[in-house]
Amino acid sequence: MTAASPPVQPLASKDYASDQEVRWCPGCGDYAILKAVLKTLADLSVPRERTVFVSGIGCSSRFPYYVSTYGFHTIHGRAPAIATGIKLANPELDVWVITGDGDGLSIGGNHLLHVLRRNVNLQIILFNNEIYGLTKGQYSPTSRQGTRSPSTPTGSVDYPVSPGAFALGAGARFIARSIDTLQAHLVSVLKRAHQHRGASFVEVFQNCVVFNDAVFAEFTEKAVAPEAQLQVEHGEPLLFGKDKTKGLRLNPATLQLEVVTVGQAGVTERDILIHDERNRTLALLLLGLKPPAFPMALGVIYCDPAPSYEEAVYAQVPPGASAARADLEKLLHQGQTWTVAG
Amino acid sequence: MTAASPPVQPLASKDYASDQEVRWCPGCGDYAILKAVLKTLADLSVPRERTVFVSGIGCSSRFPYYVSTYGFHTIHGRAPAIATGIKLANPELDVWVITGDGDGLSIGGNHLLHVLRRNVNLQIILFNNEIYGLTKGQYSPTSRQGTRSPSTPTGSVDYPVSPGAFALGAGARFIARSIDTLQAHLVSVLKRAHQHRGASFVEVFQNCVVFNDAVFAEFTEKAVAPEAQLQVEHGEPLLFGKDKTKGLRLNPATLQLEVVTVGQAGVTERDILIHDERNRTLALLLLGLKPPAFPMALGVIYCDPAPSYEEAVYAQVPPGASAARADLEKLLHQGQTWTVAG
Amino acid sequence: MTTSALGAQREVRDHVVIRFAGDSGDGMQLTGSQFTLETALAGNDLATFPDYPAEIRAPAGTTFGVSAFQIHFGSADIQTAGDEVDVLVAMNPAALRVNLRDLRVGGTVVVDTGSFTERNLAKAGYPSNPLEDGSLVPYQLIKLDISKLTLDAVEPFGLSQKEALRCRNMWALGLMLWMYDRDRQATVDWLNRKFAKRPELAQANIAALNAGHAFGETAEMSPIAAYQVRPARVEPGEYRTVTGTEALAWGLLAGARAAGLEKLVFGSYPITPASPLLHTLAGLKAYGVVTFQAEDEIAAIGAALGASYAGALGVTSSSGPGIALKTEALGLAVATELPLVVVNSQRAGPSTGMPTKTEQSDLYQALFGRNADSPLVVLAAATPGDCFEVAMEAVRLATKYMTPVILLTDGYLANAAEPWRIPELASLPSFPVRFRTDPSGFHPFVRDPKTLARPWAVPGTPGLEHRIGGIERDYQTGHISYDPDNHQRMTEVRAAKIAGIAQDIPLQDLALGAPGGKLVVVGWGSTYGPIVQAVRQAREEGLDVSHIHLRYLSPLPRNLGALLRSFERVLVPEMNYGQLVTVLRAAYLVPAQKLSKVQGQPFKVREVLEGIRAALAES
Amino acid sequence: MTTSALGAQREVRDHVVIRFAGDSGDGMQLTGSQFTLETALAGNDLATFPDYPAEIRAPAGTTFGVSAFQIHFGSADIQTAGDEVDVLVAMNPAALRVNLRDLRVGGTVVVDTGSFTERNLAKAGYPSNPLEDGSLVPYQLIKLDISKLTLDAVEPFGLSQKEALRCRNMWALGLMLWMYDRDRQATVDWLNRKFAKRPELAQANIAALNAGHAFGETAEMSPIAAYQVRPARVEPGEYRTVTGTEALAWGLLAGARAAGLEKLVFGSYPITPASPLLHTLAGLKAYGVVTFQAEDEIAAIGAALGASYAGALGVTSSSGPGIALKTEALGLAVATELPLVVVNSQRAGPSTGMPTKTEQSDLYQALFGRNADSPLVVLAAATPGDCFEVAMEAVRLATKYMTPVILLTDGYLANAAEPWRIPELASLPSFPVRFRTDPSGFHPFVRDPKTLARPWAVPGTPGLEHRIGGIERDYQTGHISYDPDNHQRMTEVRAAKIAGIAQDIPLQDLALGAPGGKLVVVGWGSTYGPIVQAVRQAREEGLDVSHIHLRYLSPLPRNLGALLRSFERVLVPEMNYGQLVTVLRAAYLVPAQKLSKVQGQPFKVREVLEGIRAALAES
Ligand SMILES: Cc1ncc(C[n+]2csc(CCOP(=O)(O)OP(=O)(O)O)c2C)c(N)n1
Ligand SMILES: Cc1ncc(C[n+]2csc(CCOP(=O)(O)OP(=O)(O)O)c2C)c(N)n1
Ligand code: SF4
Ligand code: SF4
Ligand SMILES: [Mg+2]
Ligand SMILES: [Mg+2]
Repeated sequence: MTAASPPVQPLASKDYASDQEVRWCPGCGDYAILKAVLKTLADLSVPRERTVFVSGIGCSSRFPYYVSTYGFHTIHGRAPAIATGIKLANPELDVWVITGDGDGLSIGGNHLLHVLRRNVNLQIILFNNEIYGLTKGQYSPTSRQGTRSPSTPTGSVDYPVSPGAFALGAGARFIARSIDTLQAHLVSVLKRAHQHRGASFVEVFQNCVVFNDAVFAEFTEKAVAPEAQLQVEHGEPLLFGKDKTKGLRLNPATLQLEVVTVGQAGVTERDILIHDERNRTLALLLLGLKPPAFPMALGVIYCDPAPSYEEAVYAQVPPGASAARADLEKLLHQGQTWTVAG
Repeated sequence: MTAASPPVQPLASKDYASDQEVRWCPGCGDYAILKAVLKTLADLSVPRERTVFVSGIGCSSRFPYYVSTYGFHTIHGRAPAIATGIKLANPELDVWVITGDGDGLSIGGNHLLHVLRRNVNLQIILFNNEIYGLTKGQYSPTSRQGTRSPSTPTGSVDYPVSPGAFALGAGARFIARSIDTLQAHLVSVLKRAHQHRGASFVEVFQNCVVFNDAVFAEFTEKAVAPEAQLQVEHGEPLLFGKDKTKGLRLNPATLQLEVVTVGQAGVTERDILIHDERNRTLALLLLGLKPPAFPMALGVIYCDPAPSYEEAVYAQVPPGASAARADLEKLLHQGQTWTVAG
Repeated sequence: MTTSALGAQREVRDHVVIRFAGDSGDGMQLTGSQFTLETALAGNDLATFPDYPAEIRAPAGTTFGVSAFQIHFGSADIQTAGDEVDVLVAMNPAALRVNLRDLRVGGTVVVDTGSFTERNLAKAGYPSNPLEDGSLVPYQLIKLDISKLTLDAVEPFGLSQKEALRCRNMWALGLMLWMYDRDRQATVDWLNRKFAKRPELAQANIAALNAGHAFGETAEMSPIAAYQVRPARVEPGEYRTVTGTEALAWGLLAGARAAGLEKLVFGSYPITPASPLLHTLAGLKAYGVVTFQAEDEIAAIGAALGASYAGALGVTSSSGPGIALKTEALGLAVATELPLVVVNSQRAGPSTGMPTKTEQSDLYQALFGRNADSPLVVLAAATPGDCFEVAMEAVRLATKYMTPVILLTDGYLANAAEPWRIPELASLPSFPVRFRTDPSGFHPFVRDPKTLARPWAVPGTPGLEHRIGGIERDYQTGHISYDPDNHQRMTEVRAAKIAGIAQDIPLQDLALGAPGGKLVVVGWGSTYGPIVQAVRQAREEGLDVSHIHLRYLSPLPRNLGALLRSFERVLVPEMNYGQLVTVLRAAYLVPAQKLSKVQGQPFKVREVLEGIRAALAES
Repeated sequence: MTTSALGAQREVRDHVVIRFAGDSGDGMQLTGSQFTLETALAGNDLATFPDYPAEIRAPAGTTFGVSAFQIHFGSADIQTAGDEVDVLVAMNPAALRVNLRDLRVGGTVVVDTGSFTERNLAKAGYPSNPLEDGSLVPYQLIKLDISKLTLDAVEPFGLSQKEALRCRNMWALGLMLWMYDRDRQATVDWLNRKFAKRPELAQANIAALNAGHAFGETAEMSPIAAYQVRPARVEPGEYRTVTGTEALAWGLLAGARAAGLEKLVFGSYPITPASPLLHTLAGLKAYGVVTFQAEDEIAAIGAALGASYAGALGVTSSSGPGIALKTEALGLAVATELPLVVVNSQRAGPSTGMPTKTEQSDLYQALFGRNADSPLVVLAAATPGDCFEVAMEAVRLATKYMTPVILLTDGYLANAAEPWRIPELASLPSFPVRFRTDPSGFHPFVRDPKTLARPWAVPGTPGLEHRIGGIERDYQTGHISYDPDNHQRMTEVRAAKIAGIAQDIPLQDLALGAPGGKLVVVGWGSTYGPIVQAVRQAREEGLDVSHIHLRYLSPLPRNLGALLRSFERVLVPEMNYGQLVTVLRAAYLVPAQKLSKVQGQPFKVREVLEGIRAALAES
């Protein structure tokens, strides 16, 4: 049969949206992230049939229902493990893991550690709203000390974990950050994540209007954004501020970064650190910056590719290996056998 | 009653040993660690009745049976969680968590993350033999790539996790390292860990003679030790080598450490970095050093104390709070009530 | 007929079911709770059933964003939230659409016509306006532009339109309070407390409340019927309303107090519908309660077990999927014989299932859901107030017998409220724990000959230093033992310890009826209400049927077998696919039959009644 | 009496039990395995039972460091590793001390006198030397200085003393091979392969082997009795020995092949006694097997489930405590209706229990150990060879019915070996899977009307893009649904799908006996051997008893109830505290009685026989 295949139409964002009604609270940052992901998929023209979204449980983890690719809404915290199995069964599939600060860093911390360490080739988007949205607002491992929530009426006392620092410690080889409302930036970060071979980890600051509204306002509000955000680009100086005159310099004595102003106190652009996304030390320093003293570092903070887990797994598999065509005869007869005559 | 209390005799190492026969393989590094711990307890004269050893499962986790204090041999990977409960019930208890590279970093990775993040005041000793001893030699998350084991007959493909880097990423505030056979050093490190308020994390390189013999020989063998080990001391220059002429210097361009020799190529002691155990960046750099190109950093690599979790928890508890004496009358009658006449 | 204060005629009703329904953002739960409080204060018996949407805050006006609160109150014993609704208050078209099916024919429906816009009708999926197309003819329709009436009432307070409309619920509440002749003072007080920092909001809400009330009083043009529901005859004493969650939290604390323990350490990880227990206990720091929001359910039970080991009352709580994760650690609690209370607020499954919907399908898991032979105690609470007693009993058994106890509740019990007579403290049981302190002859696993419990030897006690763990222990010394006969003996003694508890619990009684007869209905947990009502009705109809309700599921009461065998038939209604029925058949070889409802909702009285009739018809 | 090659007289024996015992470092497992191989090659039927110490390598010479390997072989059907030992080979005092209790009176004990030093006697806890204090009088004692004889034999090869002494086990093996008239060639070949890189070690070991053999042949001064055990009459065909683990691994692969699946993805986390399955499968990469050593049991089942979702055969494996951790994810497999095989190699519990000891106490967990109503298939293997068939059947049911299947084995089956007739490939079942490819009318939860299975729609297939998850799904569309009636319907269909499998499995047969009669003994799993032997013996004694052995535990075979009811009594021996017995009582209301052994060791034939006699005496 040689039926002509229909002319290929480029797919648009809307073609990647499923027919299911989106059920987040009005105003939730998740809508914006969904929009950015759909745009990313469309811009990259990914084949829907080879794309799988895998999530755990949480408001954020409802995500797969809204994308017209394959989707698996699994159980709380376990998406990385399930995604690893999917990749082992079929490394050709393009897998996105959607998780939250609770799903990925509370119950799912161990799987996140190991999927990053193993460097399974997939994209992980962690929606960080510093709260448990779905279960109605308890504090999460990323909540700041003193967070009042139903489970911490007098304020939380735990030190929060930094998703980026955790990922770095886990051995992640791609760490990026963006903000729900920063559409263009988010799309570009997601494209980089998709392009990266191996596990790419993207933390998105996501506003939960209901239980943790404006918790990131300090650096996401339009008015303060230029001064409070540092959008890093590989090979470019670490400059920020409205006129890009502020920059980061290394203090070699303290091994810390400091904010300086180009043109002041003898500082020139040559004093400003150049972003090197392969530098792990720089990544640690950038990930540790906290407003208001420092800008929040956004963009691809660390990217240092290495062979992926499933590549290495399949490199050990002899070509043509197949269970369906397994030579059982050979297997069952290997070693010592004996024959009893009839 | 005013009975005279018996004269207090200082306890010796042997008084901290239990009456149970020690059942590790002959030659196992665990014996040396046990010896060092017993000596530490004796040197510090810790009260046996207020000391608790809590472990998971593994050869290493048999440890509590051999100490004459309280001991709880729990289940695989969960010792940090159980220890947290012990501290919450009674913050006065002095708790040691004993774990292995499998127990603490494979199944137990999440609990280790959170006990470190919360900064519960206890000591964690991770026996790293880069193998699962008790289950007969499968590779572990710290095993190097290419490790042949019963479960990886053609060599493991995962990238190993670095316990120290993981702890740093998790937010640990005390990270130290030592070697089973380095008795005096190990004892001094354990004392520092004990002294530290908050979660202290000690990785001990431990030789499993049966399943992973000599895996650390590269830096533990007597002959190479001086060149291959860097024993760090707060405030002291990072020098090593037989004559302490080798040292570490920061390359500010690459943000990496480099090995230099004092007296060569114009290098003087003033070029050598001074160890600052409160510096997180330096800690990352030191933890990342790997033989043979670099020495293995040992000792207290990072120590930056902050209030402990249970301190903060109890700071929120009104004084005199007691379930036994709870004012139930008040509790049950608070809010709206009404009376039905008899 | 009686007359209200102003002389309006009030019909007397024995009992009434009202459902408040609106958008998640409309404050229906608060409205229902306040109506409940005023009704309790009026001396009625009552039961409530809050029904939340699955989504946190679904888009306004959609059917899946509808939130409802049902209250059943009356002058006689009220056991369920009611099969059918007498009065439905629908704040928007979606609320009408979702809830109308439960309104009895002839029932009253109050709607806010102001919200029946085209947009809202479309969102609710109404092709035509039900207020106009005749589809509400079977009901008494009360159309009021509550939106506008509220806006008028709150006008003086200068609120934004959005804030002003938020007062609609208070207007509706005011009307309903008038309709059933309830006071408003408690609500006024509550509003003043709630909006202490924004007095204009308090005033506006109070104004709306009063306006709704006044509207009823003065709606002379098209008079609204007014009713009276007389106070219930109940035991004298001081009363309050409690949800199952509150009663449970207080019961656990009362248990720790009765045991003389300094601390209750509660380790939990949030999960619907168990989280409210965490929230409630988190507020009890001043009473010696320490709450720990763990990283996951395993850490939660681990911390609770560690706390028990260290001499506190360790408690953990979750719902089915989270309990699944705890089962390995629960085995450690069985093996090390430490006290521990594990609360399971059951929800619909399998897997994630329907988290906001109730079910009682984790009985198998509670009884059998661990590796190896690992017996423990399983209890179940029957009503919100019963949670208090059962929680105390769980603590008693856990500490006296050094054993984990699973306490089963469910999503319904967790959220439902009922009036509760506050117990006299002196009447509460007391069961002080004696920690072991004497080192002489101490071995951690030497048992009390009567209870078979091992001593509770707490770290910090000089001379009792010892090691315990999950590896099998020697019967005498407690040291690790791989001895074959010892393992047999330990397995037997673990089983005997739990089985022996049957001697220390009450004989099973009948909730209704007497031993012997055609049929006994056996229930457990939150099905108590519908079963007792159904059996009562059946008996009134002259049917030969009794009711047994089990609090103790492991061990079973020692007279249960004889009791069951005294009946010709045994019918077991459960909100699962038949679990207790399996247990009873296996234990007593009685041909018990199941009556299964797996719909995420409590039984209706009618459904149980039909089951009873069918069972009797078969015999 | 027959004569050996050299003319020595050989007594004929029907069957013999030999146990090799020594220090963990003495190579007893290898010795036993080689004896097994040579015995299998000699045409005997056989069963083995390796018994490892709990410690990896406990201090040499201690009792807790003793490792033993028992083999039972004979010329008739052999079903167990034997109740009592006929010949005990004890390489040191500790081995004698630990194992003597199992030697039958009159049995033979071979000791290496060279190891009976004062130090070793003390380590073993012997107050005096048993070789001299008369305590071995009831046995036939063969005292040989095997140490010295070995050192002499290997002298030419220039080994260190330590290495030379490591050949002792081959000397002992040589002697035993002579004693039972076995060949040595397979062992020689194996030694040459094993020490290919150190030929001097191969030669020394072969020399020791030959020396032991020659010693028997020539010990004319104090002649050692020689025996003959004639080949068993078995079905003709090609044979090999298999352990349960090997048969299981190959059966899973054969299942994947029969289903036509490209890949078998095995996710596991090491745990005793399940790890050997991971090790075996890790060696089968060339056959399309991908193994994944996960970070924990949850990730292991997660990855297996993900793999099944993506179109591979997902398999996971563990033992009780690890299975406990998998139960939440197992619920997801039930809810999403994906094929999955979960192997549980059971061990003694509760909690950590006795990891190296066998038990079958996780049946409750398999049947009931999940939250909510979550039915699935449970199968159990009876013998090492049976693992192959049961594994294939597990794959068939998992893929045909889109369901998780739990396959129960235990520590005994995992390690025990038996001769196994290699099946003809053509005789194996074939059950090719058809992935869904047609987009027209596709909904992920629309069921096959006959099997009630949903389609397997694998990512990568154009036009079938869909979303699944653990939230309740609509019966028709598969979309999220909170509809009450839908949940009831889905609960019912999930149950009906599993129950319906009863139509697709064989009717239950009797292992021995016929329907009707006084007593039936019902077993499952690895108790098959002792039960079948005991029932056979009882029947030979003229007792009226039959044997039913269950492979299918959920669903139960459809004729089982009628079968059980045809007997007056039902006796259920289990290596647990009574679990299947509960299931049978509940399902069929038959007064089944338990016969429980919880000692970490298989039943002895005698123990079952006593149980049978007692049961019959009662009636
Ligand atoms: C085993 C288990 N434990 C707990 C829960 C309840 N639960 C669902 S989502 C969630 C936390 C969600 O937080 P996060 O991942 O930050 O997602 P968000 O809702 O904030 O997007 C919890 C605790 C569950 N579903 N399963
Ligand atoms: C839930 C559970 N899973 C698996 C095991 C089996 N297990 C026991 S110890 C161990 C690994 C031990 O490795 P490690 O922590 O490195 O300790 P080591 O023996 O090397 O000291 C495993 C997998 C178990 N006991 N429980
Ligand atoms: S609760 Fe928060 S995170 Fe969840 S949908 Fe609503 S706004 Fe978004
Ligand atoms: S197996 Fe390894 S780690 Fe375990 S006791 Fe033996 S030598 Fe030590
Ligand atoms: Mg969140
Ligand atoms: Mg290890």
